[in-house]
Amino acid sequence: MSISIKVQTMDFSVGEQHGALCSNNKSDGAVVTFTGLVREFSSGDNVIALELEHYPGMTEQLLRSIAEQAQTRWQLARISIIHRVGYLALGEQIVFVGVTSRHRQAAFEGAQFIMDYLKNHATFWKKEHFKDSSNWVEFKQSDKQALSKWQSIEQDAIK
Amino acid sequence: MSISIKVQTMDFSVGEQHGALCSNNKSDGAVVTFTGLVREFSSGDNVIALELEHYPGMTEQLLRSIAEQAQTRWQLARISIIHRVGYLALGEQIVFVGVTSRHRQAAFEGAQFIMDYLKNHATFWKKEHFKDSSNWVEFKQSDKQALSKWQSIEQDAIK
Amino acid sequence: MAAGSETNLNNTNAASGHVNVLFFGQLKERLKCDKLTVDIAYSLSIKSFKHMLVEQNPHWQAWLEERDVLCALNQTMSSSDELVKAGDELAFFPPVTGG
Amino acid sequence: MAAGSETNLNNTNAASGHVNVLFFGQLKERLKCDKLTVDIAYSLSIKSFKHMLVEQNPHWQAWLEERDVLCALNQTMSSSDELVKAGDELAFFPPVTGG
Repeated sequence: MSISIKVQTMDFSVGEQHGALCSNNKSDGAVVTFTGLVREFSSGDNVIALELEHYPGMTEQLLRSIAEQAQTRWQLARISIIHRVGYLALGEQIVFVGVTSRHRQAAFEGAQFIMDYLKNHATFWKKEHFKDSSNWVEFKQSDKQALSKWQSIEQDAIK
Repeated sequence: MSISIKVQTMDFSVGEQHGALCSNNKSDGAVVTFTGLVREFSSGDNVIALELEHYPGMTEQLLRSIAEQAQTRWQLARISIIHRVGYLALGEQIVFVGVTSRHRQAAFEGAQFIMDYLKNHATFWKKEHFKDSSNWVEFKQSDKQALSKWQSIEQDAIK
Repeated sequence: MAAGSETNLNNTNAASGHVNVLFFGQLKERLKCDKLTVDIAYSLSIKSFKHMLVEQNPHWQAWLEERDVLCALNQTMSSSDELVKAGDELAFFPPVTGG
Repeated sequence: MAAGSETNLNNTNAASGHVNVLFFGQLKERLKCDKLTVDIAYSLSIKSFKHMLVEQNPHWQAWLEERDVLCALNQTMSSSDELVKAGDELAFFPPVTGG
């Protein structure tokens, strides 16, 4: 079982990340990746860039803890999380989550769980830049709702 | 909206596929990929290779129809499905599903839906090779059960 | 029965003619046959067609009629009640196991 | 209040000493301050600590006390009842928006 956590300004290669998840890994049949990109439309206006800051030290701890929770719930042999910070132009990669597992359902659920918890708990803050203005992104209620799925499964398991 | 379907003996590069899903794509914020690999353990013995055959013509039609169904249910701008056939050694890539969407939940669900339907409906047959023997893989009931999730959502939507 | 000719998906509506039959996966291996051409004089159900194949190849019965064999008529999954006509492509195979 | 010094997460248990305070995101921008060092003579709740900051910077009230500000004590999410001690690192920030 391995966990790799990186918070960096540099871009990353999904191909390389995928290669690392697969190399010398004969027991896992399933690899799921999620990549988040800077997209053009958010709340109406055209986004030209994002600016991302984080809480150094705390962020890495939180991401590791989220990955460990995912490994407790699913059989995920390898987890890689990369989150970029700084100034990111339209179309650039923001975040990568890659997981491997013996079975595809665990891989899909594990990756989705990590993204849902990252969105709600990891200490990143995002500012959108438009042509003539900029503003801090507001927390989305839909991200909070996304967590309820995992929490109700937890309660079911306790019953 | 674009759909790419390939059934081939050649290997594929997840990095290249991912690049194609992202390039000139300013409206999608989420990319989810699934890769299936030949893994060592199946039903006890050590697998050394897989042999995959398919029904040429019908397979491609079925994969396209599954991708179209996914695009009907979720906002998936781009879908790429690659399935290899022939003799595949341990650790080799078997199948790739990549989707893009504005939102991560649609991307995760869309990719998982495609894999679940592919497993149940796409006309591929798999033979496992061991050191001294080989045998055709049996259809798994767990794959059939995986479909019920999407079907109950369908019924909920009709209510 | 002759060796399989090129696939022809066009239904010619001719009363008599040939049907291209394909086998895949374990079924192909068990029957030791991947394709064959069957001449028919009239349309008949897939069920009857299977029965005809078994009459001509009695050792196929255990595989074709008694196991969980799926069937596609002109590359569409079909039930055994559907009619096979001259010019059709008919495929038999076990449950799929790709991915 | 002095300019922030290096972060020290070790709680020295000294009755008096300094607390490193950090601000992030929109809060940092509104307060025009990313970090500061506050000397305290005794442990106090985060709530009281916030109140003290507002007394010293009245224009911070609208942002620190009246908005949905989260708080981490020594890099762990904390409620406003928890005690701040000398040597602690205390961070205030809006709800997170990464990913």
